[in-house]
Amino acid sequence: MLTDCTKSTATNNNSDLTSALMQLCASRYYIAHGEFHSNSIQRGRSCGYGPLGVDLKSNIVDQWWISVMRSRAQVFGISTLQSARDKEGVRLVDNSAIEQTVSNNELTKEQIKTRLQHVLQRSVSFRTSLLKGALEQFAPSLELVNKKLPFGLAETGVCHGPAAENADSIDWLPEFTESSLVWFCTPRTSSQWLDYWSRQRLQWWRKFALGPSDFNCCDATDEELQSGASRGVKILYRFPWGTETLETLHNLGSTELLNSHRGSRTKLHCKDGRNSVVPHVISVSGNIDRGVLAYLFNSLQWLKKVDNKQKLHQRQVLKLHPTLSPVKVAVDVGRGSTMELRQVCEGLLQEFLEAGISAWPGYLDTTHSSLELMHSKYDEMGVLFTVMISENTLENGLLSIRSRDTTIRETMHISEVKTFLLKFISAAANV
Amino acid sequence: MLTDCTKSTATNNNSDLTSALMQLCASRYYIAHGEFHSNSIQRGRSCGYGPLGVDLKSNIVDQWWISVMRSRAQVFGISTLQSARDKEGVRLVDNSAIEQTVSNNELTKEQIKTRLQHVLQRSVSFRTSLLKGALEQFAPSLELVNKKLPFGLAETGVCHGPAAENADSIDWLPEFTESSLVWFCTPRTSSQWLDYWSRQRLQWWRKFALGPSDFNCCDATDEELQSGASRGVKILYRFPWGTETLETLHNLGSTELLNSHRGSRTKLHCKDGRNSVVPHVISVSGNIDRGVLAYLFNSLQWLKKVDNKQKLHQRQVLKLHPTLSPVKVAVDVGRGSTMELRQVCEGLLQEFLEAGISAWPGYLDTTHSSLELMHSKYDEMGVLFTVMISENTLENGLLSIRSRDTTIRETMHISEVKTFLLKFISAAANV
Amino acid sequence: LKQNQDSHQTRLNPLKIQMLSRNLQEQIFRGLAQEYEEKDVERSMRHLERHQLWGKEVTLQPDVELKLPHMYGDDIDGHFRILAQKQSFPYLEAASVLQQAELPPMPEEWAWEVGWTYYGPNGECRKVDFPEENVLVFDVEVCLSEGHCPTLAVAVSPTAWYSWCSKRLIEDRYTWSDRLTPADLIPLETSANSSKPPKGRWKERLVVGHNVSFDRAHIKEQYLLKGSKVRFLDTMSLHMAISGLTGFQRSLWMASKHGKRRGLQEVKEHMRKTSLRHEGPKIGSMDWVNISSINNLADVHALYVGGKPLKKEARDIFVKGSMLDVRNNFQELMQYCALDVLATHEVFTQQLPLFMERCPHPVTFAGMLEMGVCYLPVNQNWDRYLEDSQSTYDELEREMKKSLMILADDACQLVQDDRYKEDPWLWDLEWDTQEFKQKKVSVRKKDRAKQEAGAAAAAASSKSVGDWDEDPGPPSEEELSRPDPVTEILERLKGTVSCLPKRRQHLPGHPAWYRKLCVKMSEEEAWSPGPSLISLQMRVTPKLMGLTWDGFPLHYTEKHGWGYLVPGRKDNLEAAEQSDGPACPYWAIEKLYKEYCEQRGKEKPSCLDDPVSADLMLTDSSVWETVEQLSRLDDISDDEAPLRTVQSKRTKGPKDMEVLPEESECPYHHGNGPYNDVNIPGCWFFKLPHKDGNVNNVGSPFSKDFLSKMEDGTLQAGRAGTNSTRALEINKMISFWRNAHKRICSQKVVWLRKVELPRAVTTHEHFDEQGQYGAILPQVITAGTVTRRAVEPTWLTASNARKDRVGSELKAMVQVPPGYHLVGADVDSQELWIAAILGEAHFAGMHGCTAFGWMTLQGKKSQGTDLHSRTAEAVGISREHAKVFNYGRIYGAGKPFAERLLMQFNHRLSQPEAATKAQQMYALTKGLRRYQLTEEGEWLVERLGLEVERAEDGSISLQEVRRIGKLAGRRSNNKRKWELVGHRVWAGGTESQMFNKLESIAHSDQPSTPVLGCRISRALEPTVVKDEFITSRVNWVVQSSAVDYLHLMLVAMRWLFEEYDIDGRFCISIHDEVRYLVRSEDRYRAALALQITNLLTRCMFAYKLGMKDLPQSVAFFSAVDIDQCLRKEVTMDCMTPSNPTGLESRYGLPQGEALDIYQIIDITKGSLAKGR
Repeated sequence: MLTDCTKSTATNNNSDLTSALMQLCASRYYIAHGEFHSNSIQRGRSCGYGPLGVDLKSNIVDQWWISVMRSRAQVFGISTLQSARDKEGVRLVDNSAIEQTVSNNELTKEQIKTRLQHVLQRSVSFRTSLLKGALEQFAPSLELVNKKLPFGLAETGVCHGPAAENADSIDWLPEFTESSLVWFCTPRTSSQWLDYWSRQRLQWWRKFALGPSDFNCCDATDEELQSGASRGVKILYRFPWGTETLETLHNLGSTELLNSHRGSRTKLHCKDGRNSVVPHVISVSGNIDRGVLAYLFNSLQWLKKVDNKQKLHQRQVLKLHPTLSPVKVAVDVGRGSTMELRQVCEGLLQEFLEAGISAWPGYLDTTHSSLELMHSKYDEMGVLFTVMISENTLENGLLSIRSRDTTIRETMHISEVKTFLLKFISAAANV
Repeated sequence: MLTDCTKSTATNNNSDLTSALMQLCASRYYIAHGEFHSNSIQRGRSCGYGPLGVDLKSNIVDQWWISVMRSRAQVFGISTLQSARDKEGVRLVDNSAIEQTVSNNELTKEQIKTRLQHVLQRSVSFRTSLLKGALEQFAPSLELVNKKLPFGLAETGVCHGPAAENADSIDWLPEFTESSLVWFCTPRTSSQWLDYWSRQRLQWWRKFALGPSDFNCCDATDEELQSGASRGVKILYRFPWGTETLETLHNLGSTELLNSHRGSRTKLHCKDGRNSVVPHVISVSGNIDRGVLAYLFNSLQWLKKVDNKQKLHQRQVLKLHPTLSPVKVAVDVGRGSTMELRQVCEGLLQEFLEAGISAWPGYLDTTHSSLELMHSKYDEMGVLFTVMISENTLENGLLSIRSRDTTIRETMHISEVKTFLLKFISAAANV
Repeated sequence: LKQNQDSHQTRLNPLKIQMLSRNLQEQIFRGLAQEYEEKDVERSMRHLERHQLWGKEVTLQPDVELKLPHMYGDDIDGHFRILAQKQSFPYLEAASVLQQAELPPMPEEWAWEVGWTYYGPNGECRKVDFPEENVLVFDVEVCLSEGHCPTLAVAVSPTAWYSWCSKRLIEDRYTWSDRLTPADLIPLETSANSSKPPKGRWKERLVVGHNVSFDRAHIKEQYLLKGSKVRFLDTMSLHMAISGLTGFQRSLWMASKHGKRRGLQEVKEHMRKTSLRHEGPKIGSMDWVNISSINNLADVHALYVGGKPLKKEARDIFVKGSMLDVRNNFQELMQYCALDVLATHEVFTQQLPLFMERCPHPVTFAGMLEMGVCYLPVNQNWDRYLEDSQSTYDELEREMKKSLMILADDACQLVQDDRYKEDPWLWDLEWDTQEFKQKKVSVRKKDRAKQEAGAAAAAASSKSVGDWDEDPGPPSEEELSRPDPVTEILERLKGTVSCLPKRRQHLPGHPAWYRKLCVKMSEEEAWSPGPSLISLQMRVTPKLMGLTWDGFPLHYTEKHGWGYLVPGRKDNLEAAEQSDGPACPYWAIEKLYKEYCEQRGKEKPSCLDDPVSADLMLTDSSVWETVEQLSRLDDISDDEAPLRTVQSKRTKGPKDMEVLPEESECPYHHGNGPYNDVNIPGCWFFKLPHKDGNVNNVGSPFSKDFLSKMEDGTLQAGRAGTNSTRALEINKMISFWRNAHKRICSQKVVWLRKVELPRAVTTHEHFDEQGQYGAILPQVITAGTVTRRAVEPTWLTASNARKDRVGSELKAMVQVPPGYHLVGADVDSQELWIAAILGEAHFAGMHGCTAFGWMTLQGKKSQGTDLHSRTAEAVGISREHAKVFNYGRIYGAGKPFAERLLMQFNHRLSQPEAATKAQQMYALTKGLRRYQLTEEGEWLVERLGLEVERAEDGSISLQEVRRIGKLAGRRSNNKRKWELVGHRVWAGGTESQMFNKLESIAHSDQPSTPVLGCRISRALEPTVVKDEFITSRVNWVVQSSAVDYLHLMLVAMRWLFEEYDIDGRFCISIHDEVRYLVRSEDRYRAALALQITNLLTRCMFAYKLGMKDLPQSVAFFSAVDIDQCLRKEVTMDCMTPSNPTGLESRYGLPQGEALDIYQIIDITKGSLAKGR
């Protein structure tokens, strides 16, 4: 009997599930080893990513861009700086200036203070969100669309903070990758656009989910609203330890925009039919790092199975969506791998890479493990297909290809694998 | 009469060329408006990018990844954090802690000093290059390849600094995007690998250039060598104001690697045949922001032309390589644009976007300018093709498509444009 | 009895029912007063007492003081006659001109020109703006492949022919906008680019067509919110009123005329029954076939006109062809269209006198004209709704499919070690895989291939000598310039593809059942990965989901459809050893059931309050459709049952069941079975229950009949994973949109430009320049059923918004333009009241004299004295369920229907239990049959000297009839048959009087509605159909009277709007509900008008039934809704999955007002006059 027990065990033993997944992520090259990294990502911050994590994250970011850029003609990408001389955000000052002050024993208390104040004035601030940069780019961007609304500015990038309240606890400056779409529209349509983007974004998150119903949205409570926002929507993911916000959408009205342009309304005027209006701002900002974790949790499937010896196994499969899956195919060799087999592998791998299919050079690992162990490793990595080259391949070009999702092995000719994979990946993007 | 005078005028009037290009970049959505941004990028630092700049930069980054990842099976991507609690890099401390100290009038000089020292100990450091992160990831990565050499770790990301020597001049913390490949190989082959990668990288830069001869390479002088490096190679671009380094390759030996793992050799041992060795490190690091500027200068072409009224015009064309060009096609309408024409444009644009062809919604701009002005705008943007929808299109489905490089207009059926563009772009990638 | 202080007007009738306030009664009945006979009062009191209704406390309502508008005529009937005549006069006049006209000759050649062309009597033709005559026969044709835009049209007036061609037909363009504007439509009253008639005067004109609402939807001016006075007369509706057929008759008609649908099960059954029943007097009760026809023009034409049949072949070009095909056959198609016009005229000429004769009251004609101009205003939210619903639907469907695909993928893992053999559901799937085939190659070829591969290998090894683990260093420049040996090997290996057969096998390594769910790779374009062909409808799906019924795994057999396996059978275990099919893992099924029982603790008590399944939660008239369907399956209409001794026994299993040596019965589970011909070792097979009776097979456990079973957990997904449960949930959510989206998306919206909107809209402060304003003209067939009820597939059947149904906010998307409001109301329990008042008139001629009537007027939910509570209490079912029974019964459904319904609501009820309950309920309500003896019978009784128990009216019971029959048979020698009984009546039930009245109308020589005197369709008159279709005829009395009710309201409203200058128009009528689109400033006056309309209409009913008074409780609408969109309750926010935040926050629609008569009088000061 086959039981999918993701949810049932999950409720029983949430912390087990969490620790199992974090363990798997570290051992299967998603995140860097170490408590620090696993804690970081669980708190919705960036961590060191391993090769698979890098690809997963960049696949998510790519899909985000595709979805916001391709969905509407009027979305333009921008890129702003992380740091600025500013009074907002996380403010930091240079060590060396202070060191100099401290080490100089001849200074009086007052001199020290003056120097320090001087230093403080030259502090650098790091952005805590991408919103501000986009608002600053609003006026120059008006030219892009000839003052016609609506339009949007999109950006993804690293943000810092928020700085810890308690200065003592700041033992590192948290960083996370934010995705931000700032949408400018007429006041008349702003609440409709908020609905539109909420729906779009939820759909997007769900599109790549194995269990879409774990992604949900709800209205933000008044306390949660960003300053100046009249309404907010949160997109949530149900983690084993509770729901967390993946993305927030706010209808900010025009206050923030006016603030960022020091209230000079005329510069901000846009067309709405025959009228001239100061646009309303919808901000759509997501935490990509938390998104990575959500997809990892969402796609982890635990299957109990009983083997022929009546032993209970637990198979862990990372059923990531084919589009997000960092490795589409692993190339491996059977037992008794000879030089020739390896070269075939190398050739095949090269062919895959050139076609843009991300492939895993499993044959490089020369430790001989059982087939079962190998498959469970690839299942844990979320590898879609495993191609096995064997002695047989040298004779007739036939290889075996195993699917992660069905665990079934098919025989295929070496000349047809690439086409199959390309077709599979591009077709799976639409499912 | 048509004269290509890029070079001739360029040598006469370098600063003119520079300011013209910077002007064009700002007005054609490559970089953000303002002296600050144009200065930044000229000094090899990140600046605020406009929509076209974002795309150009990300196209360059994508090509970089493709070239290092697809070239060899043994390159793995990683991602490390920008900041850490560390003694290296740009060190910064929290404003607020110092502010508290300064504002507290009851403290004695000594107390202030102690407090400040305390604060300094909790300083955060920002990375100035990606090398260190990669070296730290070496040991965990060994598992990936079962301790087999060679292999590489690749990363692109924002770095900061270097901090200005003179504390007074630090009016912002400079940032730039680095591309880094750290290659681990046997000491035996390290110098061969340095040569190999130098050749590879130069070829790569030249591949997308309009004038490849402006890209060159030379050996680094001893002073320029990074600490611990036995040899270095620089890839240079000849800017109007002189040559600048785009990318540096260093053979770092094993010192840095040992340092970063506090000398525990055993963890670092790799296989070289039957021997066990501590690998040598080749670091290949490029400045993407400067690369963006190099390609912009490289592809700007000034053409003089005389119109039918015998007036002299100067046509500026940004002949970016089709692969790098941020906008492949602009969709625009002729005069008397009706609702229906716009709908056709919208449909066509959607089709392009869905096929992954980056397209410009020119029809959104409702100010009617002359055809000539429109084309020169698109030429300055480096748009490969301009598709014009007219009344005619509604009747028989025919539209006109103009090429940036030939300025010739062809008639084409609306159902065939997408395929044509896809073919053109993919074929141009191999040129 | 509570007394109201201010009671100088309060009047109670002798039965303590509060009547109209004195002032109203006097104004309406012109001083006539109701008179009461002592004995009638007494009889009524006794009747009420018997049903425990006498002496209940009643609360009084405040009196209503209102000055009614001046009324015409001698009495209220006269008033309505005059109103209707005034309203329909110009149209009726035009109609009679047309009827008598000799049409001019049809043109030989049609003009190829955009817009209208006029063809004069002398063959001249010229371009005109539009036909100007007062009456036209009109027909539009649409090339369906090009969307909704009209393609061509033909019209004829008594003096000339006209043709119209669209721009899209004449001009060939690559694209056309898909948005319709008035400019794309056919003008009938205005010139191009104008929305005003010449000289600014709209003329009263009449357009005649067959199914003319379709043609109307293509006429430009009809989309204007105000103005047009054109009215439409539908020859299809006229036909329905004269000779229409019931739905069932239509299938019979088809069978008899065309021999089509011979295979239709029900038709066959009916044929068998009728031939059986009429073995006695041989009267061909299929006579009606010859005096009616189905609705299409060709058949209608054949019926009324006769002669050569119409040719309809050309129609196919419009249906299937392209615009090019239309162009190529232009003359021929014009001709076709013109011939239809001609035929319509011929039909109309015959119909008009027939219709006037059969529906003589002028209100009927006037009401039908008004019904023909429905108008639904919409705005930009319509598009948004379509988009939202579709995308929500798509997303949910994708999610559902994805979960199903995951289930299929996961099931594949059972291949390993043959674990599927132990799965309670999947053991009997096809698990075999295929051998991977290679071409048979000759040894020589094989050798060559081997050599090639060998060479490749050699090439490889020659290159690399070193250790694999050694860093070889980078390739030298030399190596880079040479072809890479690695690719060389690969290329060579690729060459071996020639050893494979040309065609690739389809997933040979996967189990056969899975293979069937996947698209073949070779089928190029549309390939999609994984088991993408899976759907809920497939047989494998319930098994993959692990569905259980009361804890037992579902199982499918060809013969019995879906059922389930109950473990514990022992008698066929040995046989299992020998069979070679897949073996049933009965131990796994046992384990499954054990787990289920443990989880449940103990058996859930049979639940009485299952939610009513969606298809029964319908408006009254759609219950009728269900009833009609179900009652068709009744063996014999139940009133015959007692006379014949055919006692329907519990349905026996199929014959071969008895072949089995011993009948194995399951000791612990009762259900539909076991069917022991399904010989699965260790298990009994039970069928899933079917709504139409257990003999029927269930084709899919996901049909909407099982939705309620899923909700109550009887049917659930057995596997622990979320995928199955979620799929079930989604199936429920998308059911509405899946069924309705085609109809909804094809609603034709015409968007209006600013100049085409009334100034009241464009100058309103909420007018939005960027917004869109338009209208949908629902294609209502004004008299589409035999009861003359209107028919329309989308709006008239739309259910109300439900939280878990995508797109069910449909109705609320009808939204007013700024400056307007929708004013409307539901007639409170319309049909119950009509039925009740008929019964009352029949019984004692006063309001509230029958138990049924009393409950309708005075019954209270709180006291349990209303009809539904009473039934619920009597039978022990929920009130909601009781409602369905009550309506069903009143519509004429019999006991078998009730039985089936009972079992459907509670599948754990056994057949005998259900039968008892049904019996009980019918005895209580409808009562028992009693019989009047014939003369012969009376003679016999006297001759035999029998003591017979008689009721007041002299009727005797069935037992008595049988006794007399027996005695008569015993005493008389000859085998003579005695005609003992004649007239039959109902007695003893709360509704007996009502049924007696309905039946007496249905059985009368010329059944006609009691109020407006409309006769029943010729195809249902007793002279033709004898005793057939009784259910339909009984039902017709109430339903058709309800139509009279509606027509009366429409006429009265039109009168009040005109009389008091209320700026508004008729919008739509959905069954017992009317809506008007009214200028906001006039909305309260319109509300008052609506209340007065209801008052007058009810009084008209009472008056025509001989009562000169009306109970206060029904005089006014309990509430008039003043709202900005169409919805059931003004407070409903219509949240659905596609409208998750509700109407108010998503569409900015505030709640409307629901005002009772007192509030309205308060606001309007009781005056309809403008400018209070």
